[in-house]
Amino acid sequence: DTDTSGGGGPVKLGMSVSTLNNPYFVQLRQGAEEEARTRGAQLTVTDAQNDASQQVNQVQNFTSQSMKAIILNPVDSDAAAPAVKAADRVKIPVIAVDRGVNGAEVAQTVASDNVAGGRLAAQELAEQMGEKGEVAVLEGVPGTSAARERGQGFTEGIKAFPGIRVVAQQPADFDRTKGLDVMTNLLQSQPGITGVFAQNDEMALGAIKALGAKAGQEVKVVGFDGTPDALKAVQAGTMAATIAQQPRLLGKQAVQAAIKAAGGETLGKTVAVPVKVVTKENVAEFVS
Amino acid sequence: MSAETFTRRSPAVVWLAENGALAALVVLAVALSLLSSDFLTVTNLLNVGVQAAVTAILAFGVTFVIITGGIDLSVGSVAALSAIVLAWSATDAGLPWPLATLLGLAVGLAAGLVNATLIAYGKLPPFIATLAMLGIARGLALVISQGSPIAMPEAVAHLGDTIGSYLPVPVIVMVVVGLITSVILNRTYVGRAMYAIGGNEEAARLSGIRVDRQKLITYALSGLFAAVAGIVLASRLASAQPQAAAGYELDAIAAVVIGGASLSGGKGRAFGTFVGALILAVLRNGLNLLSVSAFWQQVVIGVVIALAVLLDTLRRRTTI
Amino acid sequence: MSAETFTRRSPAVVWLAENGALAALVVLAVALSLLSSDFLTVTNLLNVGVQAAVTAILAFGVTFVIITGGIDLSVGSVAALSAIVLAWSATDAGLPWPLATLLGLAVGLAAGLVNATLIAYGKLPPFIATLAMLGIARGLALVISQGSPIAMPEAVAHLGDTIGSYLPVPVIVMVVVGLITSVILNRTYVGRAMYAIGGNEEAARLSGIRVDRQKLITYALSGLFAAVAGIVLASRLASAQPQAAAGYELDAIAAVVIGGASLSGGKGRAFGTFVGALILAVLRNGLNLLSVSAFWQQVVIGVVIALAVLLDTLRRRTTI
Amino acid sequence: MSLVQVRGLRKTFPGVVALDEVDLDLNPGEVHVLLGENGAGKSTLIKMLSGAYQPDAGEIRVDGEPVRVHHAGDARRLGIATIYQEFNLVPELSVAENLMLGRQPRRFGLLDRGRMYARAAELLKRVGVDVDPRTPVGRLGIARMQMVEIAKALDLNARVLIMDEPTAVLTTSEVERLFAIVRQLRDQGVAIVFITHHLEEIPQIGDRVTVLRDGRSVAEVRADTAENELIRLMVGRPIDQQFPRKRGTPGEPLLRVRALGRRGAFKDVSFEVRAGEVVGMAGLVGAGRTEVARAVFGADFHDAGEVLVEGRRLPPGDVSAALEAGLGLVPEDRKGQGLVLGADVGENLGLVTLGRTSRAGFVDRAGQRTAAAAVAEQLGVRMSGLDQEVRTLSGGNQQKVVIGKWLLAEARVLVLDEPTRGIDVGAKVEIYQLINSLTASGHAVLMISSDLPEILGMSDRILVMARGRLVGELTGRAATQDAVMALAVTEVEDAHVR
Ligand SMILES: Nc1ncnc2c1ncn2[C@@H]1O[C@H](COP(=O)(O)OP(=O)(O)OP(=O)(O)O)[C@@H](O)[C@H]1O
Ligand SMILES: Nc1ncnc2c1ncn2[C@@H]1O[C@H](COP(=O)(O)OP(=O)(O)OP(=O)(O)O)[C@@H](O)[C@H]1O
Ligand SMILES: [Mg+2]
Ligand SMILES: [Mg+2]
Repeated sequence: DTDTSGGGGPVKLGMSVSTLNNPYFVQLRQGAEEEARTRGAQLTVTDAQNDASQQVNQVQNFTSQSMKAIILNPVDSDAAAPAVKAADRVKIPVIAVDRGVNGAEVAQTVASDNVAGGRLAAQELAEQMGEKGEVAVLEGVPGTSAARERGQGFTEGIKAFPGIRVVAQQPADFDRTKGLDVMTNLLQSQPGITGVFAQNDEMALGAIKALGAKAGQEVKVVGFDGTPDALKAVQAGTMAATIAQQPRLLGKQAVQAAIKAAGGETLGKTVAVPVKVVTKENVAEFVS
Repeated sequence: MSAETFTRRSPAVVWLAENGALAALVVLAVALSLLSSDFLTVTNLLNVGVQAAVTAILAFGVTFVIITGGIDLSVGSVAALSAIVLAWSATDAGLPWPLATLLGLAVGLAAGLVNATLIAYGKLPPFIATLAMLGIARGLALVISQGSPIAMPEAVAHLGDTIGSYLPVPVIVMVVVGLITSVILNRTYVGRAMYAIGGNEEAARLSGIRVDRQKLITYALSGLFAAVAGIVLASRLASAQPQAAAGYELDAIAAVVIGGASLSGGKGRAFGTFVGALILAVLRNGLNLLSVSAFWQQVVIGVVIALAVLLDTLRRRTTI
Repeated sequence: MSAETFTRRSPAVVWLAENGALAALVVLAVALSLLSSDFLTVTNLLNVGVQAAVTAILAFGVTFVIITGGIDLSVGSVAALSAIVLAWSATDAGLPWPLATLLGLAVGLAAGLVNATLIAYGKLPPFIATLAMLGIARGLALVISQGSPIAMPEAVAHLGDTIGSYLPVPVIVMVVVGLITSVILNRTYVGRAMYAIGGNEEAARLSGIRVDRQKLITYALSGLFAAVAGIVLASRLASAQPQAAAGYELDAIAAVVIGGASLSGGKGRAFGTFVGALILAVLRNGLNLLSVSAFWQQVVIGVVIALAVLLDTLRRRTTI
Repeated sequence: MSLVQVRGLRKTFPGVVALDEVDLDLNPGEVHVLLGENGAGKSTLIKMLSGAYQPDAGEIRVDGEPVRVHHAGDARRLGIATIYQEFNLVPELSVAENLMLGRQPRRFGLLDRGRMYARAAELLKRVGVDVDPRTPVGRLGIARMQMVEIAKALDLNARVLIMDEPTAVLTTSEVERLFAIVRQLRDQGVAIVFITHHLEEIPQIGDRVTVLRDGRSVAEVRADTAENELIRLMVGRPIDQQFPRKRGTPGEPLLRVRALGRRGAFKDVSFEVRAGEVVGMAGLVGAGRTEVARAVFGADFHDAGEVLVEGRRLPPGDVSAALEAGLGLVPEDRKGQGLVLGADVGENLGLVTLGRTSRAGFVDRAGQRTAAAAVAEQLGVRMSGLDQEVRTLSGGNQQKVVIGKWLLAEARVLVLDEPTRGIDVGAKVEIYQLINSLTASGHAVLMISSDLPEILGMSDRILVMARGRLVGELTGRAATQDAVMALAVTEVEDAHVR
């Protein structure tokens, strides 16, 4: 089926976000939408609700809407391949954002490396703990790539510090309430904990709630994503640090790349949006 | 005919219907206190109480619905929506918190009434009507909050606090709501009508019970309780999350059924539901204390739920 | 006597029971093709078909269960587990793919049999038994895969392909499974027994139907179909995901009920279920085409599901 | 030697000894009547022959061989077919499929609908029911359901045919047809167990009678034994008068029904019932009496005419209004519409008064309990206590509970649809006396019944319906069996057909 919007109109872009249940991706979308508005592109955003197959469906639907380019924020790097191939068949360029795609060629990957982020988190936490003590890890939804990669990065990173022992790893499903409950329970079995790594800010904020006065004092909590609430917590000193992925920037650059690709330009394989460690010192730069 | 034996039995049945679940809870608690020295401490038990609160409050509301032979899948979403509306109207719309709270509760009530109208007058199967509401309420919560959490007004957030060091407000709320539920079910016309409708809707109708009106009340109560649960949940976090309580409906229903209610209606008790909710909370708490791996936790939860109810059914069969 | 009035009426009822949903689907499709020029294109309709496939296959299995008056919440997890087992045994354990596939299907069958045993012999409420299996199967999928996706064997992954440019394999599988379902329900002893059990279990038993044995078969079929759905799903993604099909059970049940089945048992049809699954897929597809904002989508889906079934019930009431 | 021998059979339910030391002999070509009060254990006994229950002690011999009947399949293999007291039909399934449930004809393992419908048509013809085999059973009147049950049992060509109160819901004409079938089977050498509470049927159809009392077999006598003797055996005391109707002078009309009608069910039905009066309503099955009764009570809508209670017009299809006006309905389907089976006796008795005795939304439990206890006492409900689950009461006692519900509610006008269906002579007389005391205290009673002697014996006036229309009224001398039947079969334009 051929172009229905007519070449003259605004560039039609489709964007499938892995989930909007999480402020981080909400910001990603906002960044993208702002950029699209300034560039006068017509951006359609769908929510895959963390369901890889629903994401494939959405990309298919984009193809039948004859989008000029598709921005894909994979639910899962491996499972995204068929979606990309589907777009390929009808010659629509795909930009991967925040997560790469395994087993298929995309025009460009705009990402900030989760594994690297995990390592940074390990480093920062270790330093703030004085390179010794007991750490608890709050894991995301088991089986999701974010949980996997951040966990992997952290485990690698923490190895460098023999003084630090990971005494508990429990799932809190990226959810603030669960973060609160699980942390509360862990405090019973592991009262000696002096450090917490939460695989996203939501869980970190829950953990901080559970720690109460201890948060930021005896116990250091490091989160991931750099959501507004988290930045506030860092400012307040209750959160030791968060790994800011600058989701807005990710969204912005993804749209720029998409517009270029739609125009037929060939792009560099990857654009790495740096992950930054946000601490009390530099938090000011991030709160806009 | 040996009449007196009957009188001896019938309370026994009642006792079992509740206490199959209670027995399971006791077994579970004993096992955990043997496995982990941290389980049987005052603080930890209080934690369990707090963690059971939200599910329990939701489940109390669902108990009404299940007794009438219906089902309510929307409670989780409605809880989130109510909390969001409260936080939003207090923060962004700048309403005074008491008004905002009333608004939040009203939203829950309204959602329940919509469910009931679709079911009683639209003749939709409860499963469908409340499944629709599950999507609608969640969607509205996201729309209003634009997908980001909203801070709860200070005054309300105290619902999440602990008075002194041994009196968590969520537990108090849970107990109060539980008592209210028990009174409604056992002592009020509305409650007795629920049992009659669940037991035999036609007979109830022919006995002059206004079935449709009663259903309206039933689902309204469920919605209202969901709102309370949502507000307590948000208060614990001091922030209302658009995704809060996602999937809690299954926990709530499970609590009710573990508590001895039957999804075909006519049976169910506040106390049983309470025990059911505790079983789930104790289980999750225990798994954390024993730091069971993330992957295995779901398996264990599944197995224990099955065993808990199995214990109940087996006892009932062997005794009768 | 009024015999002939019945003959005139009862086929009409049957017709409506199915076509209330069908009507809703038509209305929906017409509306969408007016709203979006992209909807009524061959490729898009094929997409819809593919996107409906997995839900439909799951729903066909659930149809059996619901007709007997039961419910199966475990199908989503079982689908994921089967696919993981297949991929794992083919990749890590190095089994030849045909064997691996058989193993995957066997797992689904086994899960169904466990459900049935708990229900028929353990006398667990289906809701609880299958809720437990929901957790267990998901957990095992995670344990086996260690939480990471596993690549599907090439040969099997073709199940996700499109033959030529107009023959998607998932659609073929869906149609075949649907026909099998229809034959089982209408023409086989097992199928008729399902209706009898759902309609009046005691009557079925006293008429010499081995109720327990039939339930065993029913849930086994549901598990087997879930395995098929899981394998098709994984093939579409060329990789088996431990988190695949999470929450699909509600979609599947919704499809069955939208299709005119009653959760109290005794009613339900393969065709109705098929239509139900299509309604859900068309809806999601349409919302994407119309680029409805993600937050509003859930609201719209909820509203449309309610309306679809409402249309059905209203028609039925006005006609009879 | 007898075909089936039952020796020392015992069955207990939690807390009840339903049967103890029961013997029974069934011979080919013989109709063996089981007689006993409600709750005597008749159904329990036959349920152990049919595999529905397992005995706790004693043995069952077929052809002299001791057998264990674990489930319906075993019974079928032994050639035992059973018509249960409770309906065992699947409402959603067609008549044909119900007739052959679990034995549907198949070709290549696939259901053969053609053959199924053909066979069903034959069976229905044999029992003289004209209904399309494809009709969902749920849409039949209760009497036709019973005929379907009978046809279902016939299809098994059993050597032993057990019938638990098959005539309870039938009108004279169907009973005649049934008896013809039974005699025919008997002559073919089938052994038949026949349970009934209609004593007059025993000499007509029976050969031998086994009397059960409180779960024990107290006597085996010939079927031509005098009624009073049978009564004495089953109840333990003689009953002097079976229809103790005391007629008073009727007062002012309490219930007025004017030109009532609903398309497809009944047409311009007009009558009135006066205070202190019992008006009987007779007719063949499917005459539409139940529909009329339900419409009068507001359980169904009517689209023509009006219903007035003490001069006040009732809104159509509004039960609560009818109730407040002082109307009460005892439905023909006790289990399906009269009782909450899972609830206890007290709950069921108090169901109607639950609302009006509540204060500020709170129910008056103590008050309800004492009131219920009083009524249960007055009706002599056979129970262990108010907290016994109604499900476990015997049929007769369940009916007493349904009636008691309305006594508690002090309804001034009672509509009784088949009030003594499945109730033993003793209990029947109690209910008749109840009706007497009600009318004596100024209540009005409309009694639908398919039991002609009852209609004749108990009513002051008799209305006769046929094909959804009121075809006549009979009083005093004019009211005879023949007169009623003559009216019941009058040819009128059928109000059922739309
Ligand atoms: N499932 C059960 N659980 C407990 N008690 C039961 C059960 N079924 C029957 N009973 C008791 O067993 C006794 C015999 O019941 P049964 O139904 O055999 O009487 P019946 O002679 O058939 O009475 P009817 O003439 O009213 O049918 C009664 O006291 C009844 O309450
Ligand atoms: N649920 C129903 N739907 C449609 N028609 C029905 C239904 N129930 C009964 N009928 C038909 O309506 C007519 C009246 O049936 P019904 O059994 O109520 O008559 P009745 O005079 O009350 O018979 P009974 O002697 O059983 O009380 C019959 O033709 C019957 O087949
Ligand atoms: Mg009986
Ligand atoms: Mg009738």
